[in-house]
Amino acid sequence: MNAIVKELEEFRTEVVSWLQANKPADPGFLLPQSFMEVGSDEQLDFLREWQHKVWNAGYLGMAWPREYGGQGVDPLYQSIVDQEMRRQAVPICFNVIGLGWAGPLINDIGTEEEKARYLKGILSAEDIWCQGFSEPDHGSDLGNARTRAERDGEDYRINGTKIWTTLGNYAKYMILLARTNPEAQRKYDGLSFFLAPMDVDGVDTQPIRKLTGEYGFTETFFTDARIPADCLMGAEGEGWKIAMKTLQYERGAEAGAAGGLAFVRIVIDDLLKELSTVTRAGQPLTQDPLMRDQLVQLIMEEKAISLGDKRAAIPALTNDFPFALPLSHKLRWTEYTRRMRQFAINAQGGDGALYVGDERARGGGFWQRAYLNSFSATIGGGTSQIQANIVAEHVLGLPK
Amino acid sequence: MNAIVKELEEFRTEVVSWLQANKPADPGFLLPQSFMEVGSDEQLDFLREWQHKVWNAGYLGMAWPREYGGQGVDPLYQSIVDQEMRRQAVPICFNVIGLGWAGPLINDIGTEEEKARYLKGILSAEDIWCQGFSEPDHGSDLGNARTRAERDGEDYRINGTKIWTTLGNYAKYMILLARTNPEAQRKYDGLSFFLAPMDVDGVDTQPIRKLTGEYGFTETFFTDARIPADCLMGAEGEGWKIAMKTLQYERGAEAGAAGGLAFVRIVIDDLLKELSTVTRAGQPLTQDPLMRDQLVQLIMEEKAISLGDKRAAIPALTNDFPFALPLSHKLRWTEYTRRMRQFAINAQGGDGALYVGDERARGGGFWQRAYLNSFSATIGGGTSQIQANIVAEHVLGLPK
Amino acid sequence: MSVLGNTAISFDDEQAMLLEYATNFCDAIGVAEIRARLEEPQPYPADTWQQIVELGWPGIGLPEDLGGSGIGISAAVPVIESMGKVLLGTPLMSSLLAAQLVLRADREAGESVVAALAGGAIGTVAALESEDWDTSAFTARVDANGQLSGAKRFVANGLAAQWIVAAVTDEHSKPALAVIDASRVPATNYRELTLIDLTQRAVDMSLDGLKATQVIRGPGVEAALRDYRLLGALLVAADATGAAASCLRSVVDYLTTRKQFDKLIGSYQALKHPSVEILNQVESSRSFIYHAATLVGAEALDRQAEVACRMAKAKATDTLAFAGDRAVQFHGGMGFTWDCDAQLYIRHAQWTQQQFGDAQHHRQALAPLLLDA
Amino acid sequence: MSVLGNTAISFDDEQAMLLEYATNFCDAIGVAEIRARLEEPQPYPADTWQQIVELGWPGIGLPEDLGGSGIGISAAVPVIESMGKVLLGTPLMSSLLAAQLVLRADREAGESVVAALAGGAIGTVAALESEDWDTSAFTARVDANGQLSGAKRFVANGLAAQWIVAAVTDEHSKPALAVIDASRVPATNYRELTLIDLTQRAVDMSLDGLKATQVIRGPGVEAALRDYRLLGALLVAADATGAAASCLRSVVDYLTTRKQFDKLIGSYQALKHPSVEILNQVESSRSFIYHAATLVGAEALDRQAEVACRMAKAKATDTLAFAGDRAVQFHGGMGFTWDCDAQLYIRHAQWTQQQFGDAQHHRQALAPLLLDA
Repeated sequence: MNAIVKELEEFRTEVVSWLQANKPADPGFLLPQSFMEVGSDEQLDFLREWQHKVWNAGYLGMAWPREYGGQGVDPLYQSIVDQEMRRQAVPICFNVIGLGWAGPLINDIGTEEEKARYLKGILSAEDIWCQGFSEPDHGSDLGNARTRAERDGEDYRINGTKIWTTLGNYAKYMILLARTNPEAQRKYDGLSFFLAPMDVDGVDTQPIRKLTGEYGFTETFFTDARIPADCLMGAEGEGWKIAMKTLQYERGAEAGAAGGLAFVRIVIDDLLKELSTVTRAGQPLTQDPLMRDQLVQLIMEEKAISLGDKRAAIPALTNDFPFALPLSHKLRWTEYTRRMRQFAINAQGGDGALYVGDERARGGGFWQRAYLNSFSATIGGGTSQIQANIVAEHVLGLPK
Repeated sequence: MNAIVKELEEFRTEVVSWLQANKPADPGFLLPQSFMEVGSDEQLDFLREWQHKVWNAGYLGMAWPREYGGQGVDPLYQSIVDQEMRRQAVPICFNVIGLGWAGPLINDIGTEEEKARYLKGILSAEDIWCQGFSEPDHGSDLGNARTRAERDGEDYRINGTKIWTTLGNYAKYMILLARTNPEAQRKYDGLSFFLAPMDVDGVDTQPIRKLTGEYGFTETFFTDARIPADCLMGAEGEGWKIAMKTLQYERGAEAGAAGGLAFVRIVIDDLLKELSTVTRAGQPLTQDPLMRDQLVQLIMEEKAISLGDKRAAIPALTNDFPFALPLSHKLRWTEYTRRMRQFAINAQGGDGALYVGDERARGGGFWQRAYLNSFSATIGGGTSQIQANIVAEHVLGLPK
Repeated sequence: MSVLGNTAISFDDEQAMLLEYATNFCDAIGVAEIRARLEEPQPYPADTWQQIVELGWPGIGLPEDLGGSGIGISAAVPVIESMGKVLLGTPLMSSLLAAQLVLRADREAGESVVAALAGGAIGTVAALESEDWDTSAFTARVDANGQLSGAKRFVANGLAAQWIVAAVTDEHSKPALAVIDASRVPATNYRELTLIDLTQRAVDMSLDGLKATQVIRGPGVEAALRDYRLLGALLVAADATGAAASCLRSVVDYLTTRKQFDKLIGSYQALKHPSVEILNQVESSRSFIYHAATLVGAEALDRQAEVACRMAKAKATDTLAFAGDRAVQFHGGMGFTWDCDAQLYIRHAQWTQQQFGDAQHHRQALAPLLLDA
Repeated sequence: MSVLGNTAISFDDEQAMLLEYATNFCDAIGVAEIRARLEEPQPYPADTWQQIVELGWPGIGLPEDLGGSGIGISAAVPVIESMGKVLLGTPLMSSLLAAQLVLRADREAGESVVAALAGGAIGTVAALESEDWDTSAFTARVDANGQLSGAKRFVANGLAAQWIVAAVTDEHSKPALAVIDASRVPATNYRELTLIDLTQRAVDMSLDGLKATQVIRGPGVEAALRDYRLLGALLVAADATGAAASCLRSVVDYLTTRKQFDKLIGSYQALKHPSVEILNQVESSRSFIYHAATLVGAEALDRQAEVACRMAKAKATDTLAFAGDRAVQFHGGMGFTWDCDAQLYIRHAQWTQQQFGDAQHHRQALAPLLLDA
């Protein structure tokens, strides 16, 4: 074993020990499985404390520069931490828009001053960030954003409404896509990108109650809100380009993100564990031939996605339909997830009618809530219908 | 029991006896299940003889006037015959375009001369009819038909190509939709309807081989073919209206059709019978829990369609989504049929790989051929995709 | 004989009038009224039950001499379907089923409770003891003195019910029905459930320390329990069919008003064709429930009626599950919110699936009826 | 440990070169050449087999000292997948499987037939005796003198084969392999099958009166038959994956050229989205076959390899069945004709489904492996 491999192995051991020693006890309320599910102050406080602890231990933003709160080491270290956080099933690092969108962007194209001002607060969870891209009337149609940003002396004056602002009621900053030039020939060229403070006059957030009954998003109203002109990232008109750039960080620490566990993956093993105690017709459910067949199908579907992730890294096995695997991943995973969770409710028999809050609900109503929440992924970030269009057009070359 | 009911009962008994006494013996080759499947001379000769026999016995065109070969009785009698022909599983009355399209149309709006010229030959199977609506480049888009009919003295001169001409190579007459006025403002207004003879110069038919390997359709080429001007039905420009009118006769004898069994319905009972001798994992296939569940689902699907046909006649139970049942019937039945037949192949195990012509193929390869033929119904007469549009727009009021 | 068996549907003018009346009655309440009460103790307007009693609906399927309406239990199908359309979670279904259970088990012995239910007392049945729908032997017990023990789960309208009919095993190890006067049940015997479907109410319930007002025993009990389960399946199917039809309406309304990329989203086949699929499934469900309604009567349900009830349940709740799921998806971001009605349907779908067994449960019961005949 | 188990895929440069070579080799033949031979005795060009022999492909998975290529049997996956793309129904698959069966049963005893197959003699296996894939006890028999009796069904390339390896029961009621020299089999022992898939050839075959050139017995036979079935499932899955990918190409070609109502039909979501579904299924199938290829080697297949082979078969042939069915439908009237390639795919789908068990068969075998561990 060469020295680097050995060092990484040792590092992994150290991380596992730390996580095992520091994994928080069950707080007695259901924890969010993603940053979009933070619906109460107690959840927020819990997650803020956890992220701060992870960062304090040196396990967050490891590849970011030391002077801005990082460790200045190779992103491989962060990837190891992220893997182990998933494996040890610790809570999420919830400041996702900061860690995975705004932070890496600032690291990439921000000024020194911006780096100094924003990065450490992102990692420590002191400064919560949110995203202002979607608008009420143009859900899937980002390029049509209508929120206006008008230059007025040393400020921009913002007017308009953003929706699906995750953590909007807790956030200090927003990455904001707004229209500076309504006359631009191509609608995309009229957009600009801002690092906007939320604590200015004229910014109001209205919590949105989700179909789960919980909160987690806001609608954000801008009414002549004034933000300093230096909040502009890049130049006017570059908003679309920069917004698209933020998407690349999704691929994790090695693409520039700070790292941290962004969401809890719910996998088939979780389902099998849950169903191991369910009976059907007096027998263990997992002995029912029809249930077995459905479980085998779900296992195969999840395994196919996992295998696809591996195969995607082998050029000789992906040149048949290039980009099919990465471009279809969201569609496949989110649709699989939705169906798996729906099945999980049904398979519970009578217990499937219970919900979060019932003391006898299996897993505290975990699957019921997870099914309802699954639509955030089949709708958000481009609905499954739009994802299918993207695959059809970009992989198969079918016409628009 | 009142007198009419009693008479009808007696008539039914008489029909059943006749059918049982006269049902032809198995000819040793697979018989067509619909008129679109007549692919060989031996099949044609067989079916022609059978139809002639049925007509001779007074069981075809019963509601048509006596002077034109009918019996002049209430259509109820014909409906009874049709029901019993299906029940007794006798061969089809294959001259379907004559019996169900051209004939009733001529009866409805034809002149006395036309009735005298055409009707009897339709019933006796002496004159075979075909339909010339579809064209190669506008399969689903009938209104765009390009075949030209130009008035030239006492004739029309026809130029163009029709496709999917069932029995085209055997037919004496075609009901033809052709464009008399290419300048009409609405494309539909430029179409006219003809009862066109096939045995004139300039009409050529080219057999089309189906995916089953058999024949049954032709492509029909018109090259300066001249047909007498009195072949025009109605007036010039009324072609679309008349073509639409022909569709109403589909509802059977009571809507004006001559009657007769137009196609063999393949139903779930046929499948259950076939599968009763198949083994899977050493057990009867019908004892396999997964197969049982799939069979139950198919039975339910077929039963739902049957029940829907009954419910469609009860206004109080259909005013919720008016016309949902009749407008969706084709889509539902043909798609069900396709899946049921596909299942039938699979369920046969190794035998599913055999085909018509193999002496050990189950039912002579019946199911394999039936599956491949099922696409004539999911594609022809408006593809399933177009049928779904029709239901969406006309029942649910969704936009085009 | 075809495996499809009986395919009759009959629906006379009287039933048509009842359907029309029930539709209008429920429409006048409307989904918005229900939505306003999701987190209230009672999920329907205060005066609704009294109106239902005045309409005589609790007497459906009960003999006139016991205060019943004299019309058959099949009349419950149009009424419950109409209620399903507005997600009206009144105790009518549980009351009707409690009365049918007692009536079919032993008409004579059950007279007084049937009469009370026919007159508008709220009733329910306590049958399940676990998440498994199939348990046919009850661990809950009644002794020779009517003293009860054990526990029951998923008792619909448990808190509202005045009469609870519990299925138990008696001192001879035979199934029996314990009729419990709720006014004598301590509050601590109930545990109200938190349901995914807020239009419904249910409890888990301990029978320990309770005494039955009356115990119905005898050979009729087992057959009555079977009929109860089948009629329960049918009525839930009717409810789900109504809900699925409304759910489809809400989807269609959205698809014909919402624009995206400058087009009404209803013009996209990706939304249009699945909407047609929902419609086709609703139509199938509706055919099944009215077919089953044609076959159920006062007598013990025969094989054809059993097939019909099970098919109705197997189809209708899957239909609502599909419709609710697609309704959330097709409403896009809006569908993900509490304020969109899609959440009501997707949640109600989970409830109806779990009542009286899901689609697979019934298909498994149908297999021998259809394939081993 | 996750129920997903091993999820490795490895593919080295040598394999990549083989895949590229095989793809080019098959593309150079093309579907049109196959179509022209559907009704000929041999469904592939006259010189193709000789070229395959020269490339050494019949030696894949066989030891070098027996004339084999020295590369593992997993290399058959890219080759067979490439052949599947153009529906090239050569005897390569049946030859490879016959050699694997003999080699795994008893290398020493099987040396001469393995060497013959490695050198390009055409081989096949006669295992099935009915439509049921599951029969593991053979009614066909061999006696102590090598005299055979009984009958076999669905023997791939039976007429072309020079060596037929028949799975039989020996005089001690143990499974054995009878190696049959086809040059000594009377023509009347074969009955050529009329297959739905005209790119393939197969026979039913009587063993009566035949004498085995050699009988392989012993403990290795049963395990070898198991590996033969699993490797067979994998290779058919590879074939089906290639065919499904080509089928999708043909659909895409049509959707990007055919207009209806003045629009390219590929712009309709009703055709677009199911095409994406085909793609996703093809991608899954491909992941499964190369995962299985990663796990199969010269040793007896272990549990993870068994899971991988069965998943590959369960997915890939359903994928082709779906792709073929949609290809006919999406080609509209054209798809209903003999001249449209869609018929080739939909027919090949029925063949691949029936080889080595369909999806349900394999899922049923997977259930205990995955759920009862």
